[in-house]
Amino acid sequence: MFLFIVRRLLLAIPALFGLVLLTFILIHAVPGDPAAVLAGDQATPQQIQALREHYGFDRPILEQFFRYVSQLASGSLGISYMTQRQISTEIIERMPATFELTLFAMTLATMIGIPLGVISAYFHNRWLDHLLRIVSIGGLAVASFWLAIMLQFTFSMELDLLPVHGRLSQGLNPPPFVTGMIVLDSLIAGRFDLFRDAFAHLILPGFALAVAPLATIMRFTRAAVLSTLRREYVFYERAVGYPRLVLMGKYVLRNSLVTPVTQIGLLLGAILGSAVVIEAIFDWPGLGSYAVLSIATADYQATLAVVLVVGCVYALINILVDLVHAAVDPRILEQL
Amino acid sequence: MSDVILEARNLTTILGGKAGFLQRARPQTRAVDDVTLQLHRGETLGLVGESGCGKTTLGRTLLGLLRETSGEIHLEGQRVDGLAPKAARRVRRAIQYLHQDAVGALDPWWSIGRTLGEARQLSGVAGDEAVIDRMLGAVGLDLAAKTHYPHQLSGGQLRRVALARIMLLAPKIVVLDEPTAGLDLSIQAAVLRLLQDVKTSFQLTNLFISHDMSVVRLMCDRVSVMYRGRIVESGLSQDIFAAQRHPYTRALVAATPRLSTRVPAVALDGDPPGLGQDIPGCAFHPRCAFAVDICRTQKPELEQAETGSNVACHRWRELAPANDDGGKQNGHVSGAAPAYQTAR
Amino acid sequence: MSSPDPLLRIAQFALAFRTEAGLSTVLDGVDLEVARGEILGLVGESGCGKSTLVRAILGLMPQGARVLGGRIEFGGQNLLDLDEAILSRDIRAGRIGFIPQDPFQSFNPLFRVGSQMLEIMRWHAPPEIGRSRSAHRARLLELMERVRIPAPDAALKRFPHEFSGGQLQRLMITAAIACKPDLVLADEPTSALDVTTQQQILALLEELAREMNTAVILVTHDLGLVAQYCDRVSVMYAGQTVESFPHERMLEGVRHPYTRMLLDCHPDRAGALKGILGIVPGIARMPPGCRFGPRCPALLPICGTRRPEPEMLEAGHSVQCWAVSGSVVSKVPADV
Amino acid sequence: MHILRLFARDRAALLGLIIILFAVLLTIIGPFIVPYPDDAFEANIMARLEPPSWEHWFGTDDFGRDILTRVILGTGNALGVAVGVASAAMFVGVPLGLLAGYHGGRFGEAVMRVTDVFLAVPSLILAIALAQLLRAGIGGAILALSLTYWPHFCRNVYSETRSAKTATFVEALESMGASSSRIVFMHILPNIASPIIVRVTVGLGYIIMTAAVLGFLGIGVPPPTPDWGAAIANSRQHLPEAWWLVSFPGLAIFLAVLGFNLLGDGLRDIIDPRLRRAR
Repeated sequence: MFLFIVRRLLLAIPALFGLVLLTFILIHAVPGDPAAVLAGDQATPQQIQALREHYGFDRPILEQFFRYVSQLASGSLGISYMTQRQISTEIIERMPATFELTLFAMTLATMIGIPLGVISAYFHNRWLDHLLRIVSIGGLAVASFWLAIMLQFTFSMELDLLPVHGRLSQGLNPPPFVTGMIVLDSLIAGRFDLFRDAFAHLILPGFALAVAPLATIMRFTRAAVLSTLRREYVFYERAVGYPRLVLMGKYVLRNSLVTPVTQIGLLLGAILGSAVVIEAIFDWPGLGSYAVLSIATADYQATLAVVLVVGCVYALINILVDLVHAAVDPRILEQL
Repeated sequence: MSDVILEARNLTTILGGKAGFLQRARPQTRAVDDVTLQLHRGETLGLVGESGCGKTTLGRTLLGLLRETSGEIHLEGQRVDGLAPKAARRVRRAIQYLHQDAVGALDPWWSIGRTLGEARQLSGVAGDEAVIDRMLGAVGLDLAAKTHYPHQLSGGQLRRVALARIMLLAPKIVVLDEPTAGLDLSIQAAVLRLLQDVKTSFQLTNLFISHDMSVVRLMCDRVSVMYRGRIVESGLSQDIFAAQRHPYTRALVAATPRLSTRVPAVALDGDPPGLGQDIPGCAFHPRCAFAVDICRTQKPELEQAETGSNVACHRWRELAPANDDGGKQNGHVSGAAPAYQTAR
Repeated sequence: MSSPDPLLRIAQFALAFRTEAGLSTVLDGVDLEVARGEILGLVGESGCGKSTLVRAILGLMPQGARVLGGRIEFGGQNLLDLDEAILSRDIRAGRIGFIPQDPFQSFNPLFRVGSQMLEIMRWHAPPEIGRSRSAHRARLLELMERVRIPAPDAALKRFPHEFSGGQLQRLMITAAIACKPDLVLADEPTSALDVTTQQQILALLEELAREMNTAVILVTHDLGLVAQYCDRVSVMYAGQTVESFPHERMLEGVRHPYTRMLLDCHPDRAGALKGILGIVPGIARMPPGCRFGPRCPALLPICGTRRPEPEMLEAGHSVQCWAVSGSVVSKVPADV
Repeated sequence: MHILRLFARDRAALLGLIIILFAVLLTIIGPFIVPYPDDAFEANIMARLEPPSWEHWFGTDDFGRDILTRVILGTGNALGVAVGVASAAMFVGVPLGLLAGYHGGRFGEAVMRVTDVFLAVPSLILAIALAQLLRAGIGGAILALSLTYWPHFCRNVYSETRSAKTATFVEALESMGASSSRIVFMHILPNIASPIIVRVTVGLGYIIMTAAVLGFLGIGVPPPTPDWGAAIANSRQHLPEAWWLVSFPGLAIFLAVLGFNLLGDGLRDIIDPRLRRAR
């Protein structure tokens, strides 16, 4: 098992290195002065010149690449044009907010998606199944950013039920930092008022982000249950008289969850992408809104930093997915 | 010696074992282990054994799809070994292969006519559409089949198309890989009849790979029994079925369901060896009732017994050959007496 | 029919499947009897309905199948009257055991073999074996010893993919007889196995059946197996039983044209390469009357219109063929 | 044709087909039937932010431009970008995946390592980063999306090819001496064409969605060309009063993507190997 983890980490490194290479090439392949590109449109000439020395753009391309990589390796993702602070510190500050949002959305999607998937498989080809399938195909077609705005418009602006943006109402200061996730930290600190307020802020963005993975999990679970029901061992388990409840509840469900569980891991990575837009709409202070901000101010260094960080998180998630898959299905262990 | 059309000398093929980039290496197995074998012109040689004994691997190595690890292959007197699959197939055009999965051997998106046309094109043989029509007739299919697609024909018909296709390549030797596996009795009989007729009318030599001893007894002139990559006993079909010397051959013949004998004593215990475990000495010793110390240490070589059969067992002289009374009523059906028979 | 009160009696059982072309009778008035402790070989070519019949006994019929008529009497009850819940609770595994064709597909890959076998005993173990899990476990270990599974204690904890085909099938036999059923249905139990393993399995099954006085229905397409292991044989063609006879009469005494031609196709027979002209009719286009008519050399005008009644020739030998019952069979040339 | 009969039975797929055909129709005849053709570019401040009415079925945006016109013209751009990206991605991905899948070895490994790089990051984030770096514009957006999606197509074709390569008929052809190019292009390609078509159909919907996100973030198609994403972006400041500004472009995206999803699902069932027998 440990050998497998090491091997997967080793496999992830060339992919990430490739990513660094790709971004480096793109910066240099773009016409115009790389320093200007990196510094961004609003940068002052001095800053561009400072960047040119910093990265040594006048030096041969290979040497520049090694400086770029060594700088990344040393953990410094460059200086943010806007805040003049180390990008890496800013990213670390903002990560917990993104995790809180994405984990909440995934939990929502799983808690609703799997049961609905099982139900629509159980009522195969009857009206409930068709209804749920329309809902799931519709869910996949809804643009999450449009849904976010519509939710914000109806629930916040019109009905004023839920807060329009941010993680906490004005005037409330966050609970002591434990996980960085306000909802959890406030529970740990026993501050239920903070918990209620933070949770209220989380609902709309969380739901907007959860719709697409929810629809996908529903489809995968339905397909998994249906394919399990066609298996020989389910026929055998009926032939030897397993009571219906035991057959469906214990065996068919357990077999059907193998694929959806691995899909949830991959979906976690995918919604990191759509989180970028949702955070921007709800001013959710996570990596996403940071990336959108850096786009607006053409601060390429910040955008690339976010891409690399998300890349690393994505690689870790994929390894985790394989571990979960191995834990769920004993046959996988042998192939690792 | 009669006209030996194909010969293998000390042929060995090792499968698995290549460690991919950071992947765990699959266990190495000697699927074909030091096999020496002759195929005489016009005969049907049976290669028989249970799953995992290497008979299919041997067939594909002789064909050239698999490259042998060591040993020589002589086709019509010329050395043809030591070649990558593509080159090997070009040099060994005289050998063709009929897949066990006849349905899968045809591209589902191509009509039968186009598939056969492609085969004729690949063969480089001159002749027009008529060649295809004649071949369809030879395998008992009507010409209307040409416009059909594989999924519109039955398993039996597809088997005939697959045979017609390789016959268009004008082979001298056809390797038949389990042609009757999984078939019902009536279809099996029709398929065996088809193979018999085609062999006679095109003067073919067949390598008949099967796990079913009763079919081998019916179709083959000579038989080689394989266990764990090695030939443990070989000889004329009548001799082998009349008197088996190697303990494994005895078990195989005894275990084959017969119409006549009632519940036979269990001939063999234990399970066929898994891939990868290397068994010292004679690979059969863990399951052999007659195993002694030498069997556990030294690999037995094929020796010629007085009846002309060869057997690879340290104790074959001491063990009285088992005879098989159940087969009395079976006449040997091998068409024209093959020319080699005189060279006992 | 033969013995006074058979363990199982199937009378004129007819079953239809729903296909695009409407309902088609897959089993057309089947008659079959099994005495206590008797091993019956149910033989026929692919698509003759032998597997469908055996599964129908356990009430395992595909969706949309409809029973057109007939009875399946077992232990004084007509199984067709019982609904799935009663069948599953009272009959399956407890009184009728089941051995599937491919053990690799029939064992659930995600559960240990021990827990799957214990699950069967938990619901169907007879009182004399005891209610407790340890009593069931002891019973399993005793049987596993008997079927020569190496290190049974450790084997219970292993997963299905860690066994060979032969060992798994021995575990299937253990599971089938663990609850001391009166009848075991074996659906082509060895067609996925090698010849030598097949012999071990069938010899073992025959030995255990004799010892426990359990009746067995062995479904197979291999006439050799039936000749060697079965007390009586019943031949089916295209959903109809054509002939049933004690095994002694197998070589010379059979009378139905199809049985005789089928036997002639066996490689052990001299005229083996003749085969049978024509092909088995598809389930949507079943010919009226005797379904072997179109391919039968002894065809009479009546064969195409009415189905022959089953006729008792000698003790335990019944045949359904107009040519035979009208003692016309002698006109059927010997080498037909 | 047999396929059409199968289609007719699957109502959902039929609905998908109708939506897509309608979108294509709009793309072709759109510019001629739009009520206010010049609204694609000029503004007329007078008619600013009018709610839906008989003159402007969908109302007008903050520049007074007729939203119905811009949504219809937007269809053309959205489809154009999607088809452009898909064909570019397939043009690179399919041959690479095909050859890498069939030949494997070092070339196959190399192709897979390169696709790993692009697949190391969620596709939306990569698209955003690339779009920003390539300085947007229609060409930039298409290039950014193509760079993001070719690896997905390549990986799909690679796995389809590898599984098709193990089919018996491929080995039979190899043993008959057929050249590898003949096997790859005349046998493997037709066999994997159907699963690829299903992937591309669903992919088109996904690309439209991503292009809309780029438009929303302002790094997609430059204004004033009509773009659904951009329309939604600049409608935000006028909420909650001008509700129609955001609803109609959003619905357009929803319908277009829904059409491709339904069509893709329907094709998958029709082309499913089990059903292929009924080809």
